[in-house]
Amino acid sequence: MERVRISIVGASGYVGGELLRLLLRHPYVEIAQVTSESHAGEPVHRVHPHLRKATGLTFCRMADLKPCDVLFIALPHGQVAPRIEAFAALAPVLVDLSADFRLRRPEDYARWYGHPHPHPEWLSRFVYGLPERYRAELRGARAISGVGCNATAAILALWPLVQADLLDPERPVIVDIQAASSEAGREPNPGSHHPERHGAIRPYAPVQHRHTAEVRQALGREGVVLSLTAVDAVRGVLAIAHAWPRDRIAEPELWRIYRAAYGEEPFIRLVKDRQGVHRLPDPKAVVGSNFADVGFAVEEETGRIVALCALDNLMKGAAGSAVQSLNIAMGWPETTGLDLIPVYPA
Amino acid sequence: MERVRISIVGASGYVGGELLRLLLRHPYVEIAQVTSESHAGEPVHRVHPHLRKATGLTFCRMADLKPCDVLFIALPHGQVAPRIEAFAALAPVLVDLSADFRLRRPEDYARWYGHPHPHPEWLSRFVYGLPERYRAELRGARAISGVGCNATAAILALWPLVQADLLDPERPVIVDIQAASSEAGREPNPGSHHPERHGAIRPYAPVQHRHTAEVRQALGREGVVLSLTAVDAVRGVLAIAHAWPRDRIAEPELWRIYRAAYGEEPFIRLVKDRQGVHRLPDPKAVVGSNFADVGFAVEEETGRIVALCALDNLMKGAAGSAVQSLNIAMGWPETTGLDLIPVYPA
Amino acid sequence: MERVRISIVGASGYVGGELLRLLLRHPYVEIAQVTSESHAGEPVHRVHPHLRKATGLTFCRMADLKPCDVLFIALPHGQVAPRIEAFAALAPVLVDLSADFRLRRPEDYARWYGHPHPHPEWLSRFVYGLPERYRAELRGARAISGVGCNATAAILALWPLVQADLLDPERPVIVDIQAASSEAGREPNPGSHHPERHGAIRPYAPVQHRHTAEVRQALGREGVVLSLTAVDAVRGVLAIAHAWPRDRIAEPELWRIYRAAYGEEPFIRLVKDRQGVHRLPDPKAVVGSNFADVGFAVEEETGRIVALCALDNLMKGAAGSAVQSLNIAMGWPETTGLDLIPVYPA
Amino acid sequence: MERVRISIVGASGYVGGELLRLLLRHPYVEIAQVTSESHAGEPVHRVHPHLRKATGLTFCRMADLKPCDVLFIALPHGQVAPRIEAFAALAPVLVDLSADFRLRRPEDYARWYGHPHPHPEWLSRFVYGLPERYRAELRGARAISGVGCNATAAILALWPLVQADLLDPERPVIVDIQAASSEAGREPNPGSHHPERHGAIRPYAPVQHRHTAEVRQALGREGVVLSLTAVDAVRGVLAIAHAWPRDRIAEPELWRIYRAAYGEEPFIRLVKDRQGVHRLPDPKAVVGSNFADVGFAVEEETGRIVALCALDNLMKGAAGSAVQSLNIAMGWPETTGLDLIPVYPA
Amino acid sequence: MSQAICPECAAGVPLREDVMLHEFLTCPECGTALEVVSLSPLTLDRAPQVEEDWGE
Amino acid sequence: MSQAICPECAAGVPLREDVMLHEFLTCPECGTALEVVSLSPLTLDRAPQVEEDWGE
Ligand SMILES: NC(=O)c1ccc[n+]([C@@H]2O[C@H](COP(=O)([O-])OP(=O)(O)OC[C@H]3O[C@@H](n4cnc5c(N)ncnc54)[C@H](OP(=O)(O)O)[C@@H]3O)[C@@H](O)[C@H]2O)c1
Ligand SMILES: NC(=O)c1ccc[n+]([C@@H]2O[C@H](COP(=O)([O-])OP(=O)(O)OC[C@H]3O[C@@H](n4cnc5c(N)ncnc54)[C@H](OP(=O)(O)O)[C@@H]3O)[C@@H](O)[C@H]2O)c1
Ligand SMILES: NC(=O)c1ccc[n+]([C@@H]2O[C@H](COP(=O)([O-])OP(=O)(O)OC[C@H]3O[C@@H](n4cnc5c(N)ncnc54)[C@H](OP(=O)(O)O)[C@@H]3O)[C@@H](O)[C@H]2O)c1
Ligand SMILES: NC(=O)c1ccc[n+]([C@@H]2O[C@H](COP(=O)([O-])OP(=O)(O)OC[C@H]3O[C@@H](n4cnc5c(N)ncnc54)[C@H](OP(=O)(O)O)[C@@H]3O)[C@@H](O)[C@H]2O)c1
Ligand SMILES: [Zn+2]
Ligand SMILES: [Zn+2]
Repeated sequence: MERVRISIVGASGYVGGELLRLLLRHPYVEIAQVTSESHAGEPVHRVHPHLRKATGLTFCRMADLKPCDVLFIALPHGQVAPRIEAFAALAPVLVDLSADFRLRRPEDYARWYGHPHPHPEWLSRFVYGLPERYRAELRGARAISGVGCNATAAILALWPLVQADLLDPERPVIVDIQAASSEAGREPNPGSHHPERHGAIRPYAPVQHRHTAEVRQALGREGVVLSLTAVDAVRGVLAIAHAWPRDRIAEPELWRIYRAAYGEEPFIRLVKDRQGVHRLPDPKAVVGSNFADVGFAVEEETGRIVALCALDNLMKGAAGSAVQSLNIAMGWPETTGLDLIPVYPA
Repeated sequence: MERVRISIVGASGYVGGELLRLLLRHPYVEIAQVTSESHAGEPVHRVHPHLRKATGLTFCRMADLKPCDVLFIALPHGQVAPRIEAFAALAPVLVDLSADFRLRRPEDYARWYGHPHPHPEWLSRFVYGLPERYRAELRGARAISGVGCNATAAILALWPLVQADLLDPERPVIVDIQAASSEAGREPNPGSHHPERHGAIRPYAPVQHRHTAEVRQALGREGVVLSLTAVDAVRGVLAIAHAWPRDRIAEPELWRIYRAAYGEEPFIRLVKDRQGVHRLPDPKAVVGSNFADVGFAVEEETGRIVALCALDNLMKGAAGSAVQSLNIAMGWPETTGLDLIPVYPA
Repeated sequence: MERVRISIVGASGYVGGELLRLLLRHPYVEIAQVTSESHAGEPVHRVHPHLRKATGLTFCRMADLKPCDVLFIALPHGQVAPRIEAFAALAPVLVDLSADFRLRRPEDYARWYGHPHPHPEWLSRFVYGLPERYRAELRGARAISGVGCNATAAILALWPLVQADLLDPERPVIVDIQAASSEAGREPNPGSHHPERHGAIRPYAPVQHRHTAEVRQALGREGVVLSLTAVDAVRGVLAIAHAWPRDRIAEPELWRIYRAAYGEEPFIRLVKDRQGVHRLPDPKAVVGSNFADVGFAVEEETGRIVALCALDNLMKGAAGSAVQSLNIAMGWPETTGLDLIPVYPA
Repeated sequence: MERVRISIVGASGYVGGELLRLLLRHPYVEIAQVTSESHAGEPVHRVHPHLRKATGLTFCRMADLKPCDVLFIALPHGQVAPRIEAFAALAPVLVDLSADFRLRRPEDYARWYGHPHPHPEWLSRFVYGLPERYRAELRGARAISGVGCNATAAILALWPLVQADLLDPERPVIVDIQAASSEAGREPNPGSHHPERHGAIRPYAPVQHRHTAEVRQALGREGVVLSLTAVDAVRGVLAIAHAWPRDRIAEPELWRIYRAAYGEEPFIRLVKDRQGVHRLPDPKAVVGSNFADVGFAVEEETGRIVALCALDNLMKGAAGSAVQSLNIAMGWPETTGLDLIPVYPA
Repeated sequence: MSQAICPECAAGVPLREDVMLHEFLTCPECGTALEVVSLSPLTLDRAPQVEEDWGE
Repeated sequence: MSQAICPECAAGVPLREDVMLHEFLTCPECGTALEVVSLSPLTLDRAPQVEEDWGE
């Protein structure tokens, strides 16, 4: 079989580096070109020290891109939509990791991003690249949108409860999210400076975070709100969702519901133990892998359900889900190139 | 003025070390004895390396304690109640940092700790040592209970809202808490082992945490629930409380309410900025000090109030509040010995 | 081809977990049994949360071991030598990760470990499992000793200089080593407690570290001394070796020497860049992989050579080198099962 | 007594913030003005969140400085020398924290900084602000240079050995230094970005570091070389100096020598214990204080002396030593305003 | 092989035919330590555990 | 000194008598950058700010 030729735009970023880590080992693809404006002409390993010896590629400019089979785009939010026609001219299959094509409805985009979408006609062509939610739609898809990492953690924690129609529609679901520093990408800023960020427990978006839109869209439910806090880790997202059932529910019943939803999922692990250090999902246990760990607890006194999901923001929260989605779209085995066991402890 | 003679039981622990850091510089007191069963006879600085040169004391056993003016007790939960009569025989003033005398009602203790209190008659003699809530009761108090660190963060975030009777009584308040590792004291365990705890975002008590009892008692409100997560920091607690007002409220009004509640408090700082890295409370900004930083945000779309409090668990969450309470009880200026500026960045 | 059946003794430890991470993906082997005395009967993933879904194995006791093709032993130092005959009775091929069979000469063992070796006759049967140094001896080996992680970093930094006979024999080589916390294994102790170890820069063996013996044996040179410091990382060793050449040497000449030594090595990367963040070896860039990054610098004024090596203590410093050595011993392609790209940033 | 009026130039930086933390509590001084070009007009606590409630000052521009009694200058290296006449016109006493006036001899400056000093005539007017070395010269000084933090750790570790003329003059002293991230100041850069710096053990100046010049000047000895490594901590420097004595020396003799040198020093603690976690100096034990912990070990086999010093780079390595030096210069008790116990654990 | 229901997670726990009363086993789904508390009907309960409490 | 109300936090912001239209100042309570948008009545509004966005 001839290998599918893939180019990556914005390959000097963290998501770009993670795509390279995955695709360089993927048996059905080869990397054609990788772009960076600020490091054009330099070897990839100068920016991605882990990729030394894994690739001899050098970065080129976006302007030097040649046609290819699949184009991955890992540019910052807002940088893709204006260029979408140019990208589409380069490749028949697009995978955009940015937030530009995650929402289906133009009015949602306008509401959460504060300005109208420059190419609203493209919104409905994209499939949201979360296989656990949109696997059927991903088959044969030609435009795949990457996921929001925080959104994915919230969605995967809550989806079984929503799907089973368990939740009280009158009561909002509150999702507290703890996020690691690589979420914000490679560009330094005063808040990412090591002396400032080390040891911080910094609430940075207690209300009205943009990922709320994706979560609501995927869950089909308005009453979900998010609060985000930055903590001292490099990779990882933990979502803690507080939800109220219509009727009291016991834990064994929740086990059944989560098993029904995720029992066949290759990358979801149910974590709920009564012993040991690792009783519930912790992003530390998935670092470097495409796993999302999901768990739950019920508060006997109040009936509150706490649903949890831990994932690696650069993997299940970005590059991993994107490659998984591409595998589905291309008709390859879904786990191809993603058989990575987490690195622990690290 | 003669210095008040203070002994500390359980002085080899983290709270014990913090009490020493404060009391060794306190102008009205002197340290008489410090106990440790496992380090009796050893110099204090072997266990507390920061106290080298600050004191030449050595630990003695509890059995060797002599009468003193004030006895601080920093033993683990459950170790104080059975010995309370013996401690009371040693000193006219007791300050117990453990959880043994925090609840007023014996039935609350039995419910949350799973067994009846061995000395219920003592419960009502203790005052909960949180000056922002019980200053009047602390004046002249002879038995002071230390606070729970997580509880204190939750209480201080919410108290102004409760006091102003702003909250919808029908809707529960959910408090997400992120906690640092020194909370659990000095004793190593599999979960505190550095390779396991480093980089962790570990939900360890998503439902039914014991501190809930203290929070409800102090707020006089049943519908409060807590969820706790361990993060990679040594000192610090952040409480993020999600609350729903009876009626929509705007941020300037909340400013007024928080200012009314805390404007005169020496150790509370309102943190809510629109610029810079430090827009909301972060425990990193209070390390080593007795400050509790309090802030809030209102979600325009939903009306949700997010109330936040950040503190140093060993200071405002333990030793700092205890010394502040003693100052009040003894009639000394409330901030004596507590004029420490946080160490930042650290 | 029938898969080779491997059992692992001491599989609940960190090296045991890393061996599992590698061997569960190794195409020529299958895992037969894994032992743990304290977790016998429990699923492997309770202790190794990353291995959830990667294996359904449960631990058994050492006493329950059955014969197998290859026995990996990952017990603490001192626990293997007394049992060596029993282990040898179980399998024709032994790979011992402990320090018990690293030294060739019984008198070296006695000198550095303070007591005579209980089975000195076995010492010469073992080959030191560092392919970059002993590849020829490893072919067909039936008893392989794992390496010391600190020792490996020192050896790999210095070996090209020694091999090229560049160093002044009169002047000692000083090796400063910074070490991460997983080096000490899974057992908690007061020094590994998170509040104590977080942020520490703790010199713990400034003189006379035991790994010195291995380094001298591998380099064939007496005048090498080590100093070790524990720093705040979970995985990684950095060795900084200060050496003095017989005659002044310039960097281009050193490039030639290091390239001659390591140009063909699959797991050694020469790192010496004049630009960017990653100019010299840093263990952060090899996390989770079997790479050892090697670099150097020459001080023009004094002639001092600084030779550096960074590796992941659980991989190139333990499980990775062991699997690489087994591959050689069995005649398999040397990199089988070791094609892991580091996880970065993490 | 009227308070001495102090202004601080470059007060928005980390050293500036630390000077404020100290001087705001100093009983003999008051702060007149604090400058920042990029935050002029903003409250100090926006940049220094720990100083909220400790001061209501706002930053002004350098151009708005008025005359004062003492001017502290905390600008980056190279920014002070060209302005020295202007600063001298503002205040009769100058304390410059930068590296611009640390070296006595213009030729040393030219050699290590690569260009001639713009105001060589000022070099000899400055006293190097390390009381343990230059106390006599500091009395009455009117121009004080701050110290290099790495240099100070190296000097304090070695000074007793040099002073006692113990070291073999033929053999170079090698100093390995591990440094925390606040050393580099507040300005973010690609290497200080949290995802890059977290968990790093990054050799960044293995040869020819500029601080070498200060170390040699203070020790009066040429053959000293430094190697620097960045580790994952915010505050702290550890120097590990490897030195060779003229004649074998035993540890009790070294105890005598270090005690003779430092027994009366208010801020030096000798740390050398045979038990417990804290046997040798670790910067973690001095965080937030002006202490420098000094220790040593002798390698029996080789005679090598390892001398160690741990300090807080912002305190003993910068602001602390500067205030201590000012105290001496002004004739105040040397420890005024510096009676801070380290914060531990943190 | 017969089955019994895990009281913790409602998974089916496979049991050997010769399983004995008071035998201990581990639920393969949720990892809970279980005890066979009745043979007919085959019933499992959580095995008594030493409480680990490493709270913060 | 006269006062105006901070639109962000409702604090009283002290103003010099000779304060000018479009003058910029900082609320001492909440730190918000403010602009004098009217002199009678004395009215403050949030000053236009370059948006810093360092989101994760
Ligand atoms: N990080 C995560 O956890 C995560 C998770 C899910 C989704 N995402 C999304 O994935 C995308 C990439 O994120 P990232 O974390 O990899 O960001 P990043 O590290 O900042 O990388 C961004 C890339 O885009 C390039 N770039 C930056 N500004 C540009 C501009 N104005 N025009 C053209 N190219 C530009 C950069 O390279 P040069 O400057 O060298 O050209 C770099 O290659 C973002 O849209 C992000 O929202 C990220
Ligand atoms: N850490 C916090 O953030 C925090 C905050 C608020 C309240 N508290 C409360 O403060 C108290 C002390 O906490 P900590 O963090 O300091 O704990 P810690 O570090 O574990 O110290 C406990 C002290 O008690 C002694 N001790 C332990 N077990 C004992 C026993 N069975 N009998 C007698 N003495 C015993 C220990 O010393 P020896 O073993 O040497 O005798 C040690 O001095 C606890 O009740 C805790 O709940 C802690
Ligand atoms: N960690 C490293 O970076 C590294 C690098 C190179 C070499 N090594 C060597 O590799 C070996 C394993 O290291 P590690 O880090 O994996 O240690 P570890 O995490 O402490 O694991 C040790 C294993 O041995 C078992 N064990 C402990 N004490 C025992 C005893 N007295 N009798 C029988 N079994 C016992 C433990 O399990 P149970 O208690 O459950 O039985 C555990 O499975 C050591 O010899 C070490 O020197 C380690
Ligand atoms: N950090 C340490 O551990 C340490 C230890 C010993 C000595 N030192 C020395 O102390 C000095 C300050 O270090 P730091 O760590 O505080 O650095 P910093 O955090 O970068 O602060 C530098 C200060 O200078 C101002 N500044 C920067 N560039 C300027 C320019 N071109 N012209 C005028 N002002 C400028 C900055 O404020 P604005 O940009 O807002 O004006 C800031 O207030 C340096 O010379 C350093 O070498 C530092
Ligand atoms: Zn089960
Ligand atoms: Zn305001």
